[in-house]
Amino acid sequence: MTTMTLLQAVNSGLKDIMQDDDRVVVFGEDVGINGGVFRATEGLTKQYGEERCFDTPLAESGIIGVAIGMALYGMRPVPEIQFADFIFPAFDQIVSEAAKMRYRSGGEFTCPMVIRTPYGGGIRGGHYHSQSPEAYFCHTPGLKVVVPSTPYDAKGLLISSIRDEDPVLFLEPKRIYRSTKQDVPEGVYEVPLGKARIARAGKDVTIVTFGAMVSICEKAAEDAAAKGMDVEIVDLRTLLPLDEEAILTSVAKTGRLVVVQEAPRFCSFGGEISAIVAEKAIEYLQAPILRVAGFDTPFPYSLEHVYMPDAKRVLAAVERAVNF
Amino acid sequence: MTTMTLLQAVNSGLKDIMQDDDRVVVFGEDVGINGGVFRATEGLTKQYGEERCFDTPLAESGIIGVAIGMALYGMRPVPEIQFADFIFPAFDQIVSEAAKMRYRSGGEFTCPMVIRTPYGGGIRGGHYHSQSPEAYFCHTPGLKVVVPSTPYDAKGLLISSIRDEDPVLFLEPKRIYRSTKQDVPEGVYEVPLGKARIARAGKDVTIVTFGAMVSICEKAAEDAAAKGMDVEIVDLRTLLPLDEEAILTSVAKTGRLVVVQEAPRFCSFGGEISAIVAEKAIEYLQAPILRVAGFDTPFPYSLEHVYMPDAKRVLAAVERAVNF
Amino acid sequence: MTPMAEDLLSVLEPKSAKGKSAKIALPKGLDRAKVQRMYRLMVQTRQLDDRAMKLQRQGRIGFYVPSIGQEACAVGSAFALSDKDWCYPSYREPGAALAVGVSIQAMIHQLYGNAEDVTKGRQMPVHYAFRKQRYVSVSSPIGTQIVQAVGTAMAQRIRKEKAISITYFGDGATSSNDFHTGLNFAAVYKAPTIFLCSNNQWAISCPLGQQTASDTIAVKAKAYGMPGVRVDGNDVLAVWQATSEARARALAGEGPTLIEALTFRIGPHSSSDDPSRYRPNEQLETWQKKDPIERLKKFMKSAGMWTEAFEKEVVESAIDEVNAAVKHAETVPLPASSTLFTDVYATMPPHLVEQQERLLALEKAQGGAEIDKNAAFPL
Amino acid sequence: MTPMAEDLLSVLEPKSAKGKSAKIALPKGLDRAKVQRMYRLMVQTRQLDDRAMKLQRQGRIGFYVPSIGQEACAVGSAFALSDKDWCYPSYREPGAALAVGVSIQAMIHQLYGNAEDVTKGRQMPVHYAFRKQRYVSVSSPIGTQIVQAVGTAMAQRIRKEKAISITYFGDGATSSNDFHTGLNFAAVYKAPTIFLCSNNQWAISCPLGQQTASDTIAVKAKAYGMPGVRVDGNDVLAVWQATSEARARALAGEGPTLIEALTFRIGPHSSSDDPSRYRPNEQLETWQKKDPIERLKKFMKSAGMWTEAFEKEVVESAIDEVNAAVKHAETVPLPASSTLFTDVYATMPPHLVEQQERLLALEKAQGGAEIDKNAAFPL
Ligand SMILES: Cc1ncc(C[n+]2csc(CCOP(=O)(O)OP(=O)(O)O)c2C)c(N)n1
Ligand SMILES: Cc1ncc(C[n+]2csc(CCOP(=O)(O)OP(=O)(O)O)c2C)c(N)n1
Ligand SMILES: [Mg+2]
Ligand SMILES: [Mg+2]
Repeated sequence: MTTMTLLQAVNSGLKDIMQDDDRVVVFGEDVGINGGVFRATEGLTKQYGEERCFDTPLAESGIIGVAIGMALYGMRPVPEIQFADFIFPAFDQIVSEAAKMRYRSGGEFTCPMVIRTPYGGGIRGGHYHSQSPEAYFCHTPGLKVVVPSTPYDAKGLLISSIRDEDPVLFLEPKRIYRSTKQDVPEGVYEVPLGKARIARAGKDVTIVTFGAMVSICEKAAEDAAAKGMDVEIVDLRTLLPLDEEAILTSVAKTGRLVVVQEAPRFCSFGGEISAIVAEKAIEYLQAPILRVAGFDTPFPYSLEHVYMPDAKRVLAAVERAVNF
Repeated sequence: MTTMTLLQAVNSGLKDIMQDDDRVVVFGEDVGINGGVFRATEGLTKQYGEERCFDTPLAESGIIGVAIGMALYGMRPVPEIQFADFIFPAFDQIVSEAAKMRYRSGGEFTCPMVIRTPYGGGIRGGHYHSQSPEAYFCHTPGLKVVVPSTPYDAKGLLISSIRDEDPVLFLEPKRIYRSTKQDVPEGVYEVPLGKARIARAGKDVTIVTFGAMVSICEKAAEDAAAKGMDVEIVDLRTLLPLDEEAILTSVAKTGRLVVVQEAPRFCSFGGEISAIVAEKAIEYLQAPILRVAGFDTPFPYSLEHVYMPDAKRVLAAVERAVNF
Repeated sequence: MTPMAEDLLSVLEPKSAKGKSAKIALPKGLDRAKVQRMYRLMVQTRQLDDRAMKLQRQGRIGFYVPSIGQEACAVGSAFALSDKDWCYPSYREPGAALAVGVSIQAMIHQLYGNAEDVTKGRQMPVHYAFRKQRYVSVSSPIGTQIVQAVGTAMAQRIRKEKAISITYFGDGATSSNDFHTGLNFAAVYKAPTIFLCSNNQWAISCPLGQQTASDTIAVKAKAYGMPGVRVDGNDVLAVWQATSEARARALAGEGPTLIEALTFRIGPHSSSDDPSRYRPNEQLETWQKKDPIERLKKFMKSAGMWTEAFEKEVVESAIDEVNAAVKHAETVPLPASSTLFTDVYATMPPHLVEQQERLLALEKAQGGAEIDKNAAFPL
Repeated sequence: MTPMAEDLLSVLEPKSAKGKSAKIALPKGLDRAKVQRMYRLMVQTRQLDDRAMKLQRQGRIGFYVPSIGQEACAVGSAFALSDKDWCYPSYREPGAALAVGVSIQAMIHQLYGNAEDVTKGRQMPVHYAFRKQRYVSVSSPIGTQIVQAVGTAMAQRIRKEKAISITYFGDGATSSNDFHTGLNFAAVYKAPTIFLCSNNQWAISCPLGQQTASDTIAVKAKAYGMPGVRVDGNDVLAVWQATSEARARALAGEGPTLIEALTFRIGPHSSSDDPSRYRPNEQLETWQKKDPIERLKKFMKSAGMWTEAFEKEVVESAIDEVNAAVKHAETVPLPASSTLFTDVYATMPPHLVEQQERLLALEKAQGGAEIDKNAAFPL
């Protein structure tokens, strides 16, 4: 066990899986000598050589297209997109190609790869260094979408993702890259995909969330507790495929649901959570399903702190649900 | 008044608005001499010359990028994407640029343009000539998303979209391009954006839908009527910004909601409808909110007829809602 | 339109130093049997195309993309591959599939999208995928395969395999993002990739001059610091030679090559297209005279590699094989509804299990969905 | 790294036919006043950059991208524009903004993202947008502006306006999809566009050789059938000349030009970057000797266009203007919370009205959100 930040856990996961599996190759912009702009790939080129960790030209569609070709061949590419906001030039390769390869070829060709990318706000990165684009990918059958919220999960989920037989988008909440530390095992270990985690047990309201919002919700839950409301927090960890059971079990218990995400609200991932519960657990509901989300605007710069859901806004929703 | 198909109405709308507004320019792959692979732009080059309707190289990101530059300058570009499935190479230009231009520049630059593209299944087009990608765009603040379901609306909504000051994605349900005719006025007229239409009034269940699914739902509603269930159909016409009021009013009346769409279900546009109702009208609901949608798989070829929601599946949902 | 440039590699119409026509010299590495084999592959391709277009017109299959007139590009190049090489085709290279060993039956099952189609009826006709032959799943979106081929080549190099990847695309595809990215990545990493552009001078209704302002496609290689070669695409021997040379360079660690095979699309873009709307007839007639099968036949005759009996056997066996395959394919049912849900992931996740169960229950209760008889591509 | 090629257009270091250095000849169209004006613009740019980097280090602004060493590329080219031309910059052309008439105060408000910033604090520092000067909103995603500039140029042609568009980007951006598409569209339509690539030889930590295998950027023009020109990017007069010539060609209907301005990024990529991690020091030192301001100064001295008094006035007035602008900007508050919701659309739709109302009500009830003091770019 070593105490690590989430960022160090990612780096450790990459190091250990590259040792474990020589099919794993890491590449992207500035991931080599520079170790990535956040240093998530620090030391990999040195340890494993330039064939296994290397820089690419500035073209996300190239990075992902090349990863697909490698995956089809039998490697386990782990491309990095420098910021999730820059994934869109590769959107076609991801949604039209990687996601559909297994299906369209009847299983003849498969595309196991993990696209790592830092996402989310809270770092004063403005418009194009802050977005949470999970909804685009969650609406794409054939992809898996994974978001850790703790160092331990980050490493374990990353290793599980790399070992998975399908393409995974691995969204790293950059706001909490260095904010907390946790004991993380040395060597490879797995945290299974498709399984949520109860980050906090409670009986009055369920909060479903993920990524950097987990700690915001934990803060809100404490404030709620001070006001006598007992909040349960479901940290999804995998958004697709979703652990519906965990959500439905919790809602059946609490009868109230607040969904919290950073991304804009309209047509978002959080809406799917509401929709599932409104279809499958409506009879348990004692209050409207509330969402706390980014506003339906592009991500701002100066007013980031106003834009992003904070503990206050989460608490306000919890109160609304409880007092309905 | 002339009796027209939806396709002819689109063509007529383009012809009339080009006459009315010399800032309107149409371009895309095969839209010139060939008149578009569906013939939606037939005759435009002949009537307005090659500067106002012309073919482009095979690059959707180029088509949209160029349209943005024209719009910024003061033209009203109406680019065509040959099939909605091929819009993804242009995804970055649409979501990172067109959608955010007004906001990020504080209103200094604006991007009025209409991206026309045929979408949806039912033409035996398989994987890449059948998709319904509205969710990706509805999750993108700054865009408007419009889907007609009748010839009259197609022309009127298209003209309103072209006159709108913001970028609009205009999704044309190609399955019904030629399936029915309707009286359509000559000359320019508008059908306002952001306003739904009650395609059928009823009191037992609300169906919220749009595009080619409207006629499927009408068929299901007839079958339901035969079984004594009175279905109301809300044809959204504009998906973003959404006419929430129309939905909530209908649900307040019927107490039951079925959402119908062709796109895969997970994290889709239909989920947003559920979420809004589960937040704002849960007290009216007498049944779970049900969704009839494409399955969460890529779009198939041989089994298209099994994949796509048909009247049977819609009816089954209506019955489930009523009998809950 | 595009003139035949001076520097066009040709075997069947060689020019002497003085520009006069010279004696045909079979490229090193080819022999009688191989030439005959290429001839057969081209004939098979033509027969398959002919028949498939008819099946489409008869409503027996839903869609087709013929490659008539372009057989030499696909066959000549794929015939130069070894059985470790990977092939990333577009939709217009059935000849390449045949050349790398795919059976006509397998292809025809795919056209029917039936239960014996290895791709399980998941894609429109001609979107083949054959893992055994490393013939990668054809995609509709233009250009996407180009950069993927580079990834495979990079992996081959990392794995120190003596193999290359080849990717096929049209002149229209040179405008795509992935053309740029693919060539750039390949050159930077000296990936063992061959980029084979079948420049048939049209992208549906758009002529080459509306696609690019460059004089040739081959010159685009300069932007990436890689060699660009221009070859007579209706000359199967020249295509074989150019590909073989590029392959040797790639294996020697000298990196990728862009090959422009100048050819012409004799037929429509696809079964949905009507070229008379946009294409001048004279251009078609000029190119019909350069039919790649006829040209090779003429050479083979002169070289004593062709007899009437050989011709008869080649053509008839091709027709027979196609006929038998069609006959069999039509006896095979569509895939079962349950297959809709497999292969989305390696393991079916709970939400798909649920959707599958619900569909099968509905089918059991009310009967299956009906095929929409009005649906035809495109509407 | 990239050697200075023989065919590099230079004014300040002209070579005679024999390769010996020759007398400097002021390009036609330039005079003393104009040269002095360009000098002033470069000095202003440098002063702005210097101060802004310090403000960032002091935590007074959140981020900055310096253009130190590259002032000649932006200033020389933008100085060649007329007041109908459109400019599509990247983040590294503050000098172009100044050259087309943007005020230092307006730029500094943007760095603070305050209530007087015309872009309302919506983007990170250096992402300027000035409608009046047709200086189009800078985007972070690399390359997107390239193809947009072509659209504007196409519109200018349709409107028969005697004007062009120019777009700026780096060597890294030549790998982007939009570089390819932009140049291809421009060439096909003969759009009056100038593509100005400031080849500073690095894309963050990636040297040019990892970006492309071509010898130069200029050669990439060949792929599109357009002229490619290579110019000494630290020679403001040469950049001015190359741009003016390209502009004249564009206005004459001869289409676009790719200009590669060979230069060097003296500073870090941005305030978040530490070039000592990856960049050899010798390269930096070589290029520091070619400082574009010093080089122009040397020429101006020899040509009698420079005096100590002139220098003093230029530098001091630049510093004063920057100081005054900073001082004022720091008195201006952040934009109001309500502005979060404007400019998403021309008219605020109901769901945004609702979100705005709810936020303002919450703020009223509980006070506004707090700024996260730990947030810094990048984390
Ligand atoms: C990204 C994308 N855009 C548009 C299309 C529609 N489309 C199919 S084939 C084609 C033309 C392709 O031309 P070319 O690359 O020259 O190949 P050819 O058909 O001539 O063999 C077009 C525009 C597509 N399949 N993919
Ligand atoms: C699409 C995209 N990918 C990645 C980035 C991150 N990024 C910002 S600047 C940069 C390097 C740009 O290099 P170059 O084009 O040479 O311009 P320079 O910074 O040298 O002026 C990168 C990779 C981005 N902004 N956009
Ligand atoms: Mg072609
Ligand atoms: Mg650079």
